[in-house]
Amino acid sequence: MKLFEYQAKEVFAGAGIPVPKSVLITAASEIPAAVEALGLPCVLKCQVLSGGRGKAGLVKLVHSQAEAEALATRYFAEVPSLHAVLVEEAVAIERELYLALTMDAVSGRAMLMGCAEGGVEIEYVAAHTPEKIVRETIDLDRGLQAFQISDFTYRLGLREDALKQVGKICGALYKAFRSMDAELIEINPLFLTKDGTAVAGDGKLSIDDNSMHRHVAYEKGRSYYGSDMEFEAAKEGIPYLEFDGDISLMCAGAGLANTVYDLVNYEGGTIANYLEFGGPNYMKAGTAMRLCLANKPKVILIVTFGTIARADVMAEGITKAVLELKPSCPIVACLRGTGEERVDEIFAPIGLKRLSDTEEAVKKAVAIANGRENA
Amino acid sequence: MKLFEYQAKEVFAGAGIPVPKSVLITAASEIPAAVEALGLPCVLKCQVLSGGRGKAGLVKLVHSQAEAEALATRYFAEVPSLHAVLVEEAVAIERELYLALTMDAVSGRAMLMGCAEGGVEIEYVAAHTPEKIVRETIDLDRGLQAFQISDFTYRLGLREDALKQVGKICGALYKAFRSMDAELIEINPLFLTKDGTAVAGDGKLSIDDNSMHRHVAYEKGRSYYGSDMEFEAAKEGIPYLEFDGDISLMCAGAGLANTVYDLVNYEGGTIANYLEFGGPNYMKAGTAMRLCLANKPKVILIVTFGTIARADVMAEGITKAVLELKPSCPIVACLRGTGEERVDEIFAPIGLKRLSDTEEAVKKAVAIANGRENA
Amino acid sequence: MSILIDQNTRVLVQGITGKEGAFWTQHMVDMGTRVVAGVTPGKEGQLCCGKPVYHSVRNAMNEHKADAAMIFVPPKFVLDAVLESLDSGIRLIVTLADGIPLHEQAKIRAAALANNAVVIGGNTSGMIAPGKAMMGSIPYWISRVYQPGRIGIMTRSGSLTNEVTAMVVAAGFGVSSLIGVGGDPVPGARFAEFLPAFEADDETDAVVIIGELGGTMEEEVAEAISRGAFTKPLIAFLSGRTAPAGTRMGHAGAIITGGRGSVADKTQLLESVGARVAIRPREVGALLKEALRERKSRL
Amino acid sequence: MSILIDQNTRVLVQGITGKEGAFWTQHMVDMGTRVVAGVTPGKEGQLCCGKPVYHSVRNAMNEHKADAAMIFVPPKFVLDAVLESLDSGIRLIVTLADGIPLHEQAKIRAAALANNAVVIGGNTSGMIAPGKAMMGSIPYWISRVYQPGRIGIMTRSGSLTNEVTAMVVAAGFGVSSLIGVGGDPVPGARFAEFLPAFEADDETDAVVIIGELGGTMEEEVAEAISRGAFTKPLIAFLSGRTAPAGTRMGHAGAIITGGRGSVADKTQLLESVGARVAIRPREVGALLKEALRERKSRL
Repeated sequence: MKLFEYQAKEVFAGAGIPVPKSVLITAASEIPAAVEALGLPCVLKCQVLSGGRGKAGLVKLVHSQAEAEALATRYFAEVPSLHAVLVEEAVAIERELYLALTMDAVSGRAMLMGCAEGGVEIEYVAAHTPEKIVRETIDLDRGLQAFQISDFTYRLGLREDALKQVGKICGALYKAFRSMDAELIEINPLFLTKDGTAVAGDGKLSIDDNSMHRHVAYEKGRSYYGSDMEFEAAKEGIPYLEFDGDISLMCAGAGLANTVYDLVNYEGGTIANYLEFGGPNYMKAGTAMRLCLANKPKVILIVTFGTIARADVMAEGITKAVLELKPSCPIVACLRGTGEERVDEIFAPIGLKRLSDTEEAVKKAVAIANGRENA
Repeated sequence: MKLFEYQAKEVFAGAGIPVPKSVLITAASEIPAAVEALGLPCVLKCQVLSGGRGKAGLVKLVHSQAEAEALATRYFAEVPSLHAVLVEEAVAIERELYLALTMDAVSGRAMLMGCAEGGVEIEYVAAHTPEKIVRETIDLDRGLQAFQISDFTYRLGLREDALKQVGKICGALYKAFRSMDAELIEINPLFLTKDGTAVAGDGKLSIDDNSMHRHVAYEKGRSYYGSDMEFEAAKEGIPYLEFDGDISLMCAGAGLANTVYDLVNYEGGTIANYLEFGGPNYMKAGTAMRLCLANKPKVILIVTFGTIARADVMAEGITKAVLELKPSCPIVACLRGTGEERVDEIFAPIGLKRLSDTEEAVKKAVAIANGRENA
Repeated sequence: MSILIDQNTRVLVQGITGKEGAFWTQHMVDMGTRVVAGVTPGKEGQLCCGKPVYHSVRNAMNEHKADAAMIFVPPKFVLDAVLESLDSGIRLIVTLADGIPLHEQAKIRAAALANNAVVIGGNTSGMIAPGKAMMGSIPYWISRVYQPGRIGIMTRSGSLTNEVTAMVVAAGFGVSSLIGVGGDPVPGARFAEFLPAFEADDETDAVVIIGELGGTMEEEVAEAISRGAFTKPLIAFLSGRTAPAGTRMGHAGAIITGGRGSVADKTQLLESVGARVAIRPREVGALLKEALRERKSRL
Repeated sequence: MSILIDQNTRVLVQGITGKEGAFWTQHMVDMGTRVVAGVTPGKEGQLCCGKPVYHSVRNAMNEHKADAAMIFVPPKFVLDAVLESLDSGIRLIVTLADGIPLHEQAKIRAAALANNAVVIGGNTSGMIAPGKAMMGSIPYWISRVYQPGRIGIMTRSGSLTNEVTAMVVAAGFGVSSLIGVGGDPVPGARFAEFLPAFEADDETDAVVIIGELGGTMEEEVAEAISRGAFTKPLIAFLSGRTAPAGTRMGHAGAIITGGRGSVADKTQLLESVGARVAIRPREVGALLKEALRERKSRL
């Protein structure tokens, strides 16, 4: 679960990482109070989860209350599903750094990463000048040791007081990483201010989805999702991604779903949505189909090759869903695996014929979507 | 630092280990309120640090308020340096267990120990039926794992609910052991009550002296020591033990001090006190001598063989102390090591002659103490 | 010879009395896997699938020297179960659970490395040496997939494994050993670590890896080939070739981040060291034939 | 040959610029110890005792491949310093500090074991191979104690080491290697672990251990002798023979608990495996002579 910047900064502050003074507003009318509390100039930052907010104009420095009010009004009117704006004091910046923690899959250790150039897109740095990224791996049982922090900050090019301050932040960031079960925690940029202190300019924190039972205070409301349907799917625990195309995928297993996604693209089709109803969701055919139909696809393409997720059980669910939802678009179904021999019989009431070859099914779906074939 | 039972139980309660309801009293006049709060019968437990309180009559069950008042009055009047009595509810006991955590020097791991027979002297069990003691070592970085608790409690002979309850206590005890920097934490006995719950009947907790900077809330007042002089010595950071004999030891280094202690005994002498003024205390000859003189020894025996703790510096301190304190008893001084060649010259003003052989010095001190020789 | 397990491997099942544990243990036994005992705390003395149940792995190991542990416990107990088997000296462990907390995945991986152990999973259906032994929830009865033969298979996926392996079998091949390392971002074991065993296995002619976007497992395979740790033919099928960057495609690890992990990059790396990469599942069979023919002509 | 260190051992000093660090490093250098560099955070680029100072052990190790680390830092930083040297691959470490928190002593010991490293101390004055090298704060200039020779010495004490070693030298012997494992309850290294090296050292004829009440180090020595890991003469002097049970005699580890750790028991065990135990320090020399004579007559 990705947190909003203001939530990440709440975690930072709780861990002892300095953050700018700020006021979170949910309407433009709250600007005067915010400006009074923070002074001018100040920064308005849209609380959205997408990256590249700066480039998209969703973070702006304002110099007057009028300017702030106008900007906030525009943000709340124009930015899709914006629920809050963080108003922050402007910080006098001397230097910017990058600092992040993630998990290193190869070693099974946490990975502390830093770069003496913050603010910029770290992925660009990683791709083009990887030697500028300083790394330190951390044994999770033993924790981040003082000598590691000292060496890491030194390699970042820091000295004396700055080394100590950033070192403290590394320690606090690691504690937050562990206590939040984070997959990623990032300060980019970390400001070194003109008066010699280190302050988190931005904050990203993503909690591991498998650990949410330890973080029940975070409820993932509508504002965390790009669309109503993605929100719906998430509530059902169904992996679901929305796109602009014609073909709704209803597949079992991420790998197979991705393969079908690729094959559809190879064949010149387009994806309306990616949806997995395998694993624990294999009896949720009705919900899955409802989510697909909301995208008004030209065809629903079902591909499975399951074992515990039995083909016959999924066929029963699909049959029931078709009878209930009466989809107006055709369905192409390629079901294999345990119980596959019963599928045709189960499909009989809805007149669906089981295919057994994935490519054949994809080709058929694309042909239908592109108007070259009827169901 | 050894904690009193009531302090150990405060730690237990904070860690989630069930303890009997109790009231701590510092005067017999508080008995009525305690009895009202706890009901009858209840148990009066003298808060002293020495072991074997049961055998010494310092823990007693009382059945009436009058009995309680009489006992408390007697305790406060008769038990040396008693400052508090813990009044506890009486628990209906089904079984007693032993549970403790200490550090295992060989593996560098914590050692969880248990015995299905609690209450008895565990040292007796360890010496005579060691197979009855169940052990589990714990990696300090990784911590106590659930599977270890499950296996440990099973080996203790526990099953079902008792296994789970004692298992929870093991987990909590380990957390307390770590957070308190304990060298020993012990529940003996751990009651399994007739209504099926587990309750800590007694509690021992000893905090590592090298970790006291992390536990500054515990102040080691007079009540923690057996005598005023031991309290004084501790305040000075001087290792000091009081005995009943004639010869005050002032030695540098624990090993050498113990050796001199042995040699005095071999020669038929007796020890008035053990005192180390080596290491960081080698410039505290004055304080050390004052502590010795408080025991009215027949002779003070000084033995050192130091390097950083220079012989000449110690000799200077001794000379100054003798001039100031004017001890009425003779002094035997065997100083070796860095600067030893200057000692005789430094001792000149007080007429003391440096010896250079430990056994010779011991023999001389014993002879003086036993009246066979003058200084 | 298969790698890791065969009909002689003595398997201990942790969580044997649970619904999933009992169901799949029975299948493992039915297929011929040598299950020697099970563990469920509090159920010592019972029988399950005809096997004695013990309170703890230590108790079980006192009676049965098991070589491998099969773990059927819920995700949040997996770390403890893995540490318990490691504590008793077991150095081959399979865990299926989908949903192990990330930081515990990492601790499992670190513990595996520290103990020189192989921990396969989580988020997998396990591994199989068709006709010999199976640890996990693999539908060995689907004969158009789990046909014994001479091709080693390693996979990050579930259903896609069936899809691709069926293509291998359709091309006339069979499977020597199939290992599902699982779809978690920090799996206990990684593709490249099994290459030396496949290299040494005289019943394996070639290896197929079923990978996907994200992570570095395929890159590590390329690296292992480039340093000569594996010289037999290797065919890869990688899903997510057309996936948009920065979007997590199903598996938590299936995401292109920091410009790394794209299928295009993985393909280029693998091909640069002589591996063949199938664009579609159906090409795997043809590439296998081609690679084996070429190797034969070279030998 | 001495064990562990000699004039060729490349020593790195952690905490070199501190008062104690600079003082004893100079002594180490004066005696001939090959100190190659020092470490003090924030002081990279300085010189101390003529040696280059680095910010971190990693930085120092990039320039100087050290074999051993000498740690002069306050007690609460010792664990970190030990882990830092271990992290850089150093496997011989000496730390003197008295006052390391017990739980950190344990972590140091566990880290030493996990890394197959030797960590000597804390609460010791270190070790010396007289005439060759010294790591610590040992007064090598006291010639009636630190006389080169053919007797290995291991000790839990400080001043008592001078007392007993002076007796060894007075009897006409000298010291090959002297190792102070320190007086902490959980030292980083233990007597018995050095016996194989003394056994193999052709410049050591016999070993003297200077032990005390409490703990199990002397018992482990007896155990090592009984299983044949050490066959040369071994003489022990143990302090605290008349100490009352349950009283902590100076060192935190010097206490008889649970009926274990008495000097009487240790003596009995050691004598049962053929070691000789001196009751008084002055007897050590005579026992050494006797043992060496006996061994010679047997060979």
